[in-house]
Amino acid sequence: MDGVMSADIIVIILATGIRLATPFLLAALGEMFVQRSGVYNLGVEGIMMMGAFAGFYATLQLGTPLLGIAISLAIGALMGLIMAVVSVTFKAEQGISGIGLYMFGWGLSGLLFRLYVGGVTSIDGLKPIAIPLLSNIPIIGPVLFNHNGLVYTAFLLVPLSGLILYKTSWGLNVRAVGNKPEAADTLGVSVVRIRYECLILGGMLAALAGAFLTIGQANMYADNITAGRGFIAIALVYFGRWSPWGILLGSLLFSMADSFQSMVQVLGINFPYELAVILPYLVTIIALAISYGRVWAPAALGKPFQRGTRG
Amino acid sequence: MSSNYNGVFKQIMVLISALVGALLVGALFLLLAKSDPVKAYGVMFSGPFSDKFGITETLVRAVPLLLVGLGIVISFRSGIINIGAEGQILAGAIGATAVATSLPDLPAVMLLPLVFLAGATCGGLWGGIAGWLKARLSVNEILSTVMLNQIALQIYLFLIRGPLIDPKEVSYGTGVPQTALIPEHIWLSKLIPGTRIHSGLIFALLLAVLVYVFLWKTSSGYRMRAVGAGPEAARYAGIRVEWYLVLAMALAGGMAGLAGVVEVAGVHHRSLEGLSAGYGFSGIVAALFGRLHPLGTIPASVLFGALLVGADMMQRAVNIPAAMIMVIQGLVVLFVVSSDYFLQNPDFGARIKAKLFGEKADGEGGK
Amino acid sequence: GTKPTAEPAPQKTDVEKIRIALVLPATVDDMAWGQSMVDGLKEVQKSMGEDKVEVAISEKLGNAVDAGSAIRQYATQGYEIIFAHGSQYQSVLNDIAKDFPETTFAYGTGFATQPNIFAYDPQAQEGGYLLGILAAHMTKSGVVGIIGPVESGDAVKYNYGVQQGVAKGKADVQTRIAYTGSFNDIVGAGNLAKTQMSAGADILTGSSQQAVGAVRAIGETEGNYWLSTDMDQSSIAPNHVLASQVYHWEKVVTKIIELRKQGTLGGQHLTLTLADGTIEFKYNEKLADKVPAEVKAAVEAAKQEIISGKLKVELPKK
Amino acid sequence: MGEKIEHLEMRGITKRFPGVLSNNKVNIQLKTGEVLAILGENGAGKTTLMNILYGLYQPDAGKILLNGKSVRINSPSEAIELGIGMVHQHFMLVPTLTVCENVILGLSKNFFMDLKTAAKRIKEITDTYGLAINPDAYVWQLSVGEQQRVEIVKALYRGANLLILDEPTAVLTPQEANDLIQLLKNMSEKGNSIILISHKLNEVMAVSDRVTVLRDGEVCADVNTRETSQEELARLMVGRDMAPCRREGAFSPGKPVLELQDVFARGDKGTDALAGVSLRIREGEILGIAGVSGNGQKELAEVIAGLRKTSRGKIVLNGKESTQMSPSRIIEQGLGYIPEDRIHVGTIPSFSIWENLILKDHHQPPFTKHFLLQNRTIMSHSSSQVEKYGIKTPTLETPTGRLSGGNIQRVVLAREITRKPVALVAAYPTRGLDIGATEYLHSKLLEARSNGIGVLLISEDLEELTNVCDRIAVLYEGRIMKVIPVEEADERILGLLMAGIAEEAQVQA
Ligand SMILES: Nc1ncnc2c1ncn2[C@@H]1O[C@H](COP(=O)(O)OP(=O)(O)OP(=O)(O)O)[C@@H](O)[C@H]1O
Ligand SMILES: Nc1ncnc2c1ncn2[C@@H]1O[C@H](COP(=O)(O)OP(=O)(O)OP(=O)(O)O)[C@@H](O)[C@H]1O
Ligand SMILES: [Mg+2]
Ligand SMILES: [Mg+2]
Repeated sequence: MDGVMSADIIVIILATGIRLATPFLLAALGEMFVQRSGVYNLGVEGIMMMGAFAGFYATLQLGTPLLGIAISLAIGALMGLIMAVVSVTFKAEQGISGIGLYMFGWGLSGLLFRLYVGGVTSIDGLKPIAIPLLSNIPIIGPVLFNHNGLVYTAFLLVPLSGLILYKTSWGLNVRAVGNKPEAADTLGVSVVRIRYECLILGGMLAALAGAFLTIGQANMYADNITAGRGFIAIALVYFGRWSPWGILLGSLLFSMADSFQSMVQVLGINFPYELAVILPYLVTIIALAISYGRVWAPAALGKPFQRGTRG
Repeated sequence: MSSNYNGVFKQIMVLISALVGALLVGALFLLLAKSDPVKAYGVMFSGPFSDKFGITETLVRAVPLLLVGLGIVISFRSGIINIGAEGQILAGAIGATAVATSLPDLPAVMLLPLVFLAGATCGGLWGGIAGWLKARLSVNEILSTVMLNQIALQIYLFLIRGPLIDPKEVSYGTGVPQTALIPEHIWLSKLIPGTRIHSGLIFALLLAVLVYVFLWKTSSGYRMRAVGAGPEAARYAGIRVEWYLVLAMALAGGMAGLAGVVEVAGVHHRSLEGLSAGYGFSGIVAALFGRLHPLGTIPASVLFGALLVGADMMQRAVNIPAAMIMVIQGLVVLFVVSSDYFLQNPDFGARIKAKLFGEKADGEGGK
Repeated sequence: GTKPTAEPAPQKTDVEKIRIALVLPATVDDMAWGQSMVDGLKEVQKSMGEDKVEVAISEKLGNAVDAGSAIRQYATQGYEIIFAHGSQYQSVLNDIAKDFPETTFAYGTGFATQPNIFAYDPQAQEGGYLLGILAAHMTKSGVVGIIGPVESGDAVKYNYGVQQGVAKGKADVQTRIAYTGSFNDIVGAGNLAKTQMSAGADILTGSSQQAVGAVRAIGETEGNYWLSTDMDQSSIAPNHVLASQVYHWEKVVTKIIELRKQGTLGGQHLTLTLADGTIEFKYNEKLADKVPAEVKAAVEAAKQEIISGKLKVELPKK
Repeated sequence: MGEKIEHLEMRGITKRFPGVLSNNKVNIQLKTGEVLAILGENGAGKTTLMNILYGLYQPDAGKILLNGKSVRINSPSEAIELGIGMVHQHFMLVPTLTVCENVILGLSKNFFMDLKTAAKRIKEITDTYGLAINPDAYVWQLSVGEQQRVEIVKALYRGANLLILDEPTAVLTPQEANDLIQLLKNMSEKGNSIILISHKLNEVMAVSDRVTVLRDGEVCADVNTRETSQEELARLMVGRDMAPCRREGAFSPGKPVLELQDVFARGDKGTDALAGVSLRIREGEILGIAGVSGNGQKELAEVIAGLRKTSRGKIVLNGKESTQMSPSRIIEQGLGYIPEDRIHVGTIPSFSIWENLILKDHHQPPFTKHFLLQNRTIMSHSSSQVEKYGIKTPTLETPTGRLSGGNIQRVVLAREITRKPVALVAAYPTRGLDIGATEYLHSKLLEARSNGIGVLLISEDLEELTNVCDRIAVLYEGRIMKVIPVEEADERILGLLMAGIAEEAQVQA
């Protein structure tokens, strides 16, 4: 046992944390748009699995991870569309629809894997891209600037999402639809259309998060590959109070904690790992409890929109 | 809930259509898996009903589904959504097992009620946490229950491989994570020898009637429904909304906990891995299928139990990957929740027609 | 179907055909526990003839209720030997076996038997011990890493064996154990492997289906090795899997078939050991030259001691 | 943007909802620069008609003619396109957005919003009509009157020259209502057409050029304002003569039933909404609370009902201190309460009429014995209530959410008065009710008074207050400015007090 946390170890924890944050960030930013429009999609986990499989299979067949990404985006859009039909057009209870979508996505990804791959198969996934010069900066260079493209994408999406949400007309529509859909409706903003768009966007980002697991991390596919990450991503949206920067903070905190606990275990410091596994969930509940969720939540969250009903 | 014959008939028709729709889409995936949908569904529907084995297996599933479903009915009617039954089942199971194994010499008349009580209490406490978090700190209960499921699972696994592990597993060195068997005199009696169906079925049916009476015939039930349907008005009328939210979740958790007890006392006779078996989620579907009515949940649980058994049989009969079962379950959930819309919008069919023939209907709809 | 209570006569038709069913908690292609048994059954089918052995498999039956249905259904359909390949099936079998006294049931890991239930029990610690000795000699960094799924059952036995082997091999080599907390989180296992390596481990091992994620992660590095258990995982990373502990299920299956033919329907606790050849210690041929002869000799010596019974690898005590 | 609306005609409009014929062959007409008032009882079909014009509903029959050409209005955006703007009864603003964002919502076709240009145009509009609003303020920070101005700016920004206003003054203070009337006149002079729905006949007389009266979904009169009178309009609407209900009989109050002593309470924004309120209500008296809404009325009612905590002070109800009591204890102690939000607080919309009628007493005999609800007793109780209070409903099982506003209010009133409270708090009980329903409610309050109940009536309608109250207290910024006997109260004095202008008057309850 080395006893001390040397600088090296800290660099490892940080770099790992950044890598681990990526899928949470992608899925949570997507879910943020969905919830901002007034829908919550509990099916993120299922979409991630489908995205993970699609990305993996396309990469396996076509040989290039870039096509894998493209195809998983398309599949994610499709899954988002299903959720939209069920929860927006048919106005179904969103929590339950999400659970349905989760089961469907889990089942279908497993089925397709068995039918078209069957067995542990590796692929050549995304390679890290060291950003010239920047990656040579001592200590923070390797922490920040030696990752694969999806990692950079996820982090770039944070300011981009902020820009879209607060500075564009579409972002204005999303915020209006999520807070007072009947107002948006009377001004000719189609509530249905905005919610469809957000669910599709959210589906694409969730699928991308899944694809990151297969072609950016594991370089293979296995049943239940997401292992609950989708649900954490949803919780992070609440934690981050529906803002991209809050979500960034939450994702980093969460994944740094995870990376830290792995290192603690590896270094043999006596630490019950059951607690380590529970910890993220516990932290999330506590975070939800102290953030008084409702105050910040989009006012119409979870309420299907029907023209002409009283509130 | 409109109770006239016409309304019920219509609801049943809509549900059946939803089921058929789900299966039709499922058939596409069966074709993809290169198996014959007719044969597959043939097995799926005849299997659970064709012999004693199928029927009893269906009922074995229906018992925990009904218990969980009753809890879901209570919670939904009280305006709180319980996705946490998976964890509550485990809490109930482990509580029951702990009591049963630590007091093996108590006579059944004392031990069995104690065991049921312990299970209901543990499940209820676990559910109550989410209720309390919602009532006091406005934590979204859907999220908290999903999280609590994970936490319960980890604690449960820790207990069955640590403190509560069967001492024999340790002495033989196999270390299989499971508790000792509960004393045999409190095993629920089998209703039909040579099958797994046990007296928990009768217990669950009685409880369903009890829940119905509670919700619609008592003042406390009235209060809970009032809290669910109009929390502001309930508070205005002097009803302690927070308390009833916690109570609703505690009762829902208690029901799920009882499902755990029944699984332990009736089926497994100990706590082991995989005990909750997804009943926590399927129970929600069963409750929805039963239109969130305690008595409707009875046939719904049997139907959904048959679906689980049938899908399982189908998988073996036509040899398709097990993942197919989950695909079908997911589709059933999606179709059933969507079907509500058709009950509330009777003119929907007409609108679709209008759309198909190119007329714009009502200025609504995606694109 | 047939009535479940009335015992269907084992189908002793014109061809002497034996019908075997297998129930799996995970998948048939998990590259670990499940797949090793499936491979074993295929092996038996090949050696006895496809027409002599019928095999039916149900997978993903992680919960004992569904597994119970499947086992019962197989029993009613007249399968003669039913393998419930998971420790969690013990209770279910106890319940079912009474109703089908003519059917042979087998499960593992476990010890408790019935007149028609076999329990099988791989001594995972034995192979673990040998792999531990190998690791201790092969590590350059002096750190051996273990990626555990969950701290229970076989995983604990195996890990404990590895630890003892490493300690025996070289006193100053460290073993570091970390758990993912899940049997199937391959991404988590991959990440944990990366953390292990960045913290200094250069030889890694671990059990259950999650481990393939770690194998793949090691496959992407230079100079790190993986030691596999349950089956030979070298197909995932041919240049990185140094050696394996392989379970020869075909031998267990054959033995059960033989015993049944002789009228023993169950009641035995079958262990898998190095001594009876049901556990094999195996080098990856592709990398065999990387292991110095004296290391091989040390491993071989330990193996012989275990086989001869001179050395008993200890089991973890709780 | 289409051509300017010179002439609008809705011809033969019919709209059916399940079980209701909401509009039956309705015709209305409007020329440029004209103000058309639409009158009718609750549920007469006014809002439905306007929603059809604004594209929210499609008529089952009939057509809309703009400048003589038949048009089809499929959605609000098409209505906007044609130059129609609508200010809804319940505001259609997004509270979490700024004024500017609310105004440009749905307009900007560019990728990025251009808030600067928008703010400039908003200023032009507000300058033209003399409306003051800050484009950068968040809507949730604005008063009701300001929010209404935002709604009007929203319509004008979209180039509306036909403006529909659905009960715009129901929630405004008298001052704000006057301002609005001025604004509407100003706008019609500038060549805009206006359709105004209101239950307040004096406003209709003051601003409109013509009046169309609806009854049960049909047009029953279409007259020039100059050729009619308030009395005639009332008769046309209700179908009989109307005389305002006034208190009569001597004022002989008994012992105090509700007393507030120096009560402080925080509002939702965390500041003191009540800052030292002292009041005393006696048996057989109606005490009015006048004041601009938002000066602590809501908090006052909630504090008395135990739904909001006091931070200081003491409340005595029926001889017992109730400051720390739970709502249910306060109900037991004899408080009746008609809340401001009758639909979501006063009733549970999805519950049936009988369930709502026992909302407060479901747990005690005779409705519950041994935890079991006594259905037969409840039903006979409910049907007698429905009869006694004239609640128009098909069955006792009908959910109250399907009733009209007036009938929902009758359900609440029936429940609260039948319980025989010692004190009754009524918050804006006639808001949005038609004159018939208003009259009925007033008569019931007076009946309660003569039965010895002490009533606290919170209202913005000065005419209502002076008609039924014995004394009137004016609430301003959480303080009682003054309590005056009704004989001394006239609109001018009350108006000054409500604006907080009079010299600090001592509480003299
Ligand atoms: N969306 C709807 N669904 C069903 N019925 C409706 C709907 N909207 C209105 N109605 C019915 O149409 C009738 C007319 O309603 P409308 O809203 O037009 O009345 P109103 O004249 O505006 O009344 P008020 O003075 O109370 O505002 C009512 O009887 C009501 O029951
Ligand atoms: N979804 C609906 N279903 C049935 N009736 C409705 C519905 N929406 C509105 N109504 C009816 O429309 C009429 C007018 O509704 P509106 O929204 O104008 O409220 P209101 O009754 O005027 O109450 P208030 O003016 O006090 O808010 C009422 O008679 C009401 O019963
Ligand atoms: Mg109206
Ligand atoms: Mg109205």
